Amino acid sequence: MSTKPRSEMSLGEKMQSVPKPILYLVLVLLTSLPLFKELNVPNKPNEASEDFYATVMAVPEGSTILIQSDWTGSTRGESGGEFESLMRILMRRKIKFAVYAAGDPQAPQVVKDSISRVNDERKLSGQPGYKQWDDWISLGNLPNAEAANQAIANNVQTAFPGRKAIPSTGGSPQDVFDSPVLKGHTKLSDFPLLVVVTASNTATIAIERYAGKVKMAQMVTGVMGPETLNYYPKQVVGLVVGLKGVYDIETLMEGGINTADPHTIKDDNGKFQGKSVEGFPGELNKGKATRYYPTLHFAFALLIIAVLIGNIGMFLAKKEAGK
Amino acid sequence: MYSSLPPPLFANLWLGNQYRHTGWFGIVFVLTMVAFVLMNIRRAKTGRNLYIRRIAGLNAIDEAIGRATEMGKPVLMVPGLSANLNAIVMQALNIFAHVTRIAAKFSNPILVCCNDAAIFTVAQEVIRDVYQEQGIPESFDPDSVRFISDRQFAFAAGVSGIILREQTAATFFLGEFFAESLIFAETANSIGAIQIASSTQITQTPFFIAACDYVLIGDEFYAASAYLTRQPILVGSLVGQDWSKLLVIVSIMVGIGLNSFQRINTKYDKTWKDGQEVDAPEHTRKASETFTYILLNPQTNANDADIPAIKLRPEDKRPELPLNERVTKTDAEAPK
Amino acid sequence: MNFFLDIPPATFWNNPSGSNALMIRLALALLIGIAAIFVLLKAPTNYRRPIVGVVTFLSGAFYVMLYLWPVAISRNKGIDAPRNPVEGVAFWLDDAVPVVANFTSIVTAFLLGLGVYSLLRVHGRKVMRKETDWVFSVVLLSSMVLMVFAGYGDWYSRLDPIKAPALELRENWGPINYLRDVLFEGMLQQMDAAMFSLIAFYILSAAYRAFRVRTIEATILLAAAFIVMFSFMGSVEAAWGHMVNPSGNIDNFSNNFTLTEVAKWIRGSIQKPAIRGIDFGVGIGALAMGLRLWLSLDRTGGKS
Amino acid sequence: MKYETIRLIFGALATVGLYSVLYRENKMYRFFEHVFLGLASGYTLVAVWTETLKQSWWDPMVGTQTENGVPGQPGFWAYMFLLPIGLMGYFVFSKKNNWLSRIPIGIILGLWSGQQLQVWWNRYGPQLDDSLRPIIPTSFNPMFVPSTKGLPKIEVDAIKAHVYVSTAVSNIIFVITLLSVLSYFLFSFELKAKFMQKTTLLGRWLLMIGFGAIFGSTVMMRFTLLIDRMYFIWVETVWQGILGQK
Repeated sequence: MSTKPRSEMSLGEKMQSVPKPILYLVLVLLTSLPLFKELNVPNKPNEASEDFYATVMAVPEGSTILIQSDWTGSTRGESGGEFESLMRILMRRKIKFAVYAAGDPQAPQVVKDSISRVNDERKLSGQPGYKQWDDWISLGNLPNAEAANQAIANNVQTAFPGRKAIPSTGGSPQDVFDSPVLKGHTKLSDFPLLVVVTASNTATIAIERYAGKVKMAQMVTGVMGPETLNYYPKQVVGLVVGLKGVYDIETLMEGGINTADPHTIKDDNGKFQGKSVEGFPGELNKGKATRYYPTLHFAFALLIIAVLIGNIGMFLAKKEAGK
Repeated sequence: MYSSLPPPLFANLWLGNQYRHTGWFGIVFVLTMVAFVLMNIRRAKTGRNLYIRRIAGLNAIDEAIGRATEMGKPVLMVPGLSANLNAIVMQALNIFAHVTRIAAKFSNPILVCCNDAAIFTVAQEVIRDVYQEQGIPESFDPDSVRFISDRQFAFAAGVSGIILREQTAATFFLGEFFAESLIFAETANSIGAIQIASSTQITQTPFFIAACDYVLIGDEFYAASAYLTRQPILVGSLVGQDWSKLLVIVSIMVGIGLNSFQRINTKYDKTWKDGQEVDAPEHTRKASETFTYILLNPQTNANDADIPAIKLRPEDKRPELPLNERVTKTDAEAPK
Repeated sequence: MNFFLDIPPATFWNNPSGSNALMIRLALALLIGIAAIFVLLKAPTNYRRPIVGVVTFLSGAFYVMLYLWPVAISRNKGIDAPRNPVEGVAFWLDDAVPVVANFTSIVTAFLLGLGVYSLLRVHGRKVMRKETDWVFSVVLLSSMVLMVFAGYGDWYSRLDPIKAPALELRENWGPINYLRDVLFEGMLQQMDAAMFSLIAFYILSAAYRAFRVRTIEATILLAAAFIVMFSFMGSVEAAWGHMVNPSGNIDNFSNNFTLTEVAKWIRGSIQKPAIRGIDFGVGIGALAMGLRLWLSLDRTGGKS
Repeated sequence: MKYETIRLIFGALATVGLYSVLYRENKMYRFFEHVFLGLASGYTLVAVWTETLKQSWWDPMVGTQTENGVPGQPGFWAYMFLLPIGLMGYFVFSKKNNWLSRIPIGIILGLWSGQQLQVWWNRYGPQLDDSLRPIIPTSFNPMFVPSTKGLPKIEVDAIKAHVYVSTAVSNIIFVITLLSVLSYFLFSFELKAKFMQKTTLLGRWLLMIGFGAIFGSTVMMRFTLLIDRMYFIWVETVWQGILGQK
């Protein structure tokens, strides 16, 4: 950073020292304005997202899966979209779920809010609502992720002692493990799938502690993608990473994993199987990602241009110095 | 998968083959590394002086503190945002103890910001020890070690506030940093402080690289205290860690060799099908049929009794508790 | 009277809730504990390190044992009796895990007072001495008190298991619930998000300042970053894809050069092993450090 | 004005207040920073009881009464011993007996350290396994992984059982990266040998590619959160909240 007044600077130096406030202002504009305009962006879902979608779609209807949800308002942008798209799929396929948080006391409340939001949009489109106790259960929060996962891996029921909820039929609160959702579920292997929706390193902790005791899929934020990718597909069968991942899922919910995809496999009777999975065409599949993804382009563009300007400036300055 | 498994190793060790669920190999591997570390600590204690290569970031510590002393501004240290007290924090505090020692010599003000009560407690302890050991306990200000907040971004806001108001001249961010890493780094950078940083969260390293003057990558962080203090115990354990890394390297090389060799060979051998041996259909080995795969993918679910390999034999059947002694699920809560 | 009442057998370790026996034992336990503190206060200096060492070792030993001891397979919890001592221990460990698992968070919770004490001291002093910005210390302390008040008030109003469900609906809220909602949902959560999103700005300025193609390393880093970012930009990705592979048939060899494929390849073949390489080292470092702490080999503070 | 709107406005104000630090450190930021810290520590003081001690200490210790048909649980009094242990931490400020505070610390550290043996293998064992990749192709024709377009499953399996030249090459690069990075982090060996120096240099370069890729995907997330904030301020608060548009 040169210290002389801008007036005396050469073009090269100017280009290298654009004042921060200006950069920031441009960023604000570029991330605000496009939000008011519907834009359509082509998309090619990546493998990890496809595997996630296929895994969730392969869970038999009516069975109960376990969800660990460790995100709060601060990562609403990514985790919120992830969780809601997951909810949409589960509710449409009538898959029951028990959701718990490992570490963050607010997570359960955030989850409840987002479930009720999805529920409302279902009611609007005339579908039946998803009832607590009958269709899903909140197991609340366990302090300290390491300990929590250690205990759950050991035995799910004893890990959540004295958790009670009011049956949908009303009356006094009863043990959640007597609910239609969790009846007869005691160990991790009783659940066909565990989905970890997280914005923190509880993703890794879960992998460390559960160690293949249950089939695990994860929905993580963009920043955790690279690290979590280490565990895909060995320890994590399906992986949704950040906004792009959510956009993938929303795309897949619309079109399914296309049977016209050359990579789909026919079995001996020529029936499509393997990766081909149907979607929910026509239903409300577009969520946060569809809204944000186009705007992301402008932010990226700004970053790239800023870096380019800086470098061009550097070369110009070098040239001038050479003269 | 189970059908292609050889008869279980350690099959009748104690009751049934319990080690099948963790796999004996993993345990042996870990214990070997443990042995390496302990062995080398012993070696180092017996006075053999062991070599450590130069680590760039660490030579900058003195420079940074010197700069702070010139400017008479405080040195800021943050031992990461670990959820609770663990070895990473302790490691960071070990390094900070060294930093404090130098700062104390020049009677330079320091600031340690903690995000957890337990971490705060240890930090108090460690930093005070340093001053006592330097023979100037009176110049230790208990308020120089602070608990800011245990909420990630409140902590971030608080610390960057401190950085901006105290105009810290040198900042040390060592330990477990997450998203907030760049908030600290850029704030400190904007006031032109010298920064030495490292995060055990690898995903944060690029941001420290972008914004800090010196970055310890990966386990240079663990090497640091050994490098700085040359304590035999630390040096020894560092050598032990290197041996363990070599163990990993070697086993990867061997494994790859084995794998590649097995994959190019056609498979004629027997497999296990519901308990007895049968001829396997001839084909090139699939990944799941290589020795390494079988070695490294033991049956991981101890609870699952449906797997023939670990189903209890009739004679293994457990007696049942008399009814009046049966316990409810909640009794597992009992401290035994 | 409920015949199906499902109370565990009374052992030495537990008594029915609210019974005098329980109260007496609780009191005794507390007394013994406090007595222990006074005994420890008298402990001669040269015993201190060993005492701490033993405590640390024992608490670590539990998990080490849990790892190394053969696990009881397909145990029917609460019904099966152990077949022999080995399995007896396995059962004991199995049952003890959920208890021990909570110790860390409980003990840390008790320590919280120290943290709060530090806060109060730093800011209390500022207010007392009217140091610069003491007003803001007042702001901090008062908003803290407010949150505590609202938080516990809200919690208390939800204690009753019968009334609690009603409070799910906002109509039934009292002022305390509203206050808590504004402070927590309205402000705290939003401030979290705000601080978090600040990073976006810092990334921009850091990238603009630092990402210059001066060295080979910087150039490599930059190139990789750009490819990945472009691969996230659906439109760019599509345009480029159309250029290298017009037919769009992913069986064409040229399909390997679409941004998605290239980025995928970089992640799979370079980023993944690179991170893994570092990660192995970090993991081993943690293992060694953990070992030294467990056996109290370290002199904390790294005294030289 | 609706309650939701008021809540939204509070949030928006706080957000803008914190953003103001981007221009320079100012009174407004200082105010919201301290509000933030106050609320956060206040919340911690609430959560420590309602979220931690109540459910994992108090309830199991005193047990629960049988109420409206829900069987009660007995109390396990031994939990009480944890309280004095916690109290020992408070000796940290005492000049003479601060060593007592090392006992609770010792317990916490011990519990953490003890888990590391198990954790190491759970976390890195599978990664080790995944790193053992065949580097000798089993089929040179075709050189690349052939398409499995509409093939019967058996043939697909047959195709997948092979290692193709392209796969082998990628695997070789994978392995070279992994090993050179690993060797970059060897500290106790003098890198006299030219070869070793070359490897570690290569290791560093490959690391940079890795970091670049990480940077790319992290940037995505950070920007997303900013976009979400902007959505919160402009759309949710101003557009829908204050202006009451849909």
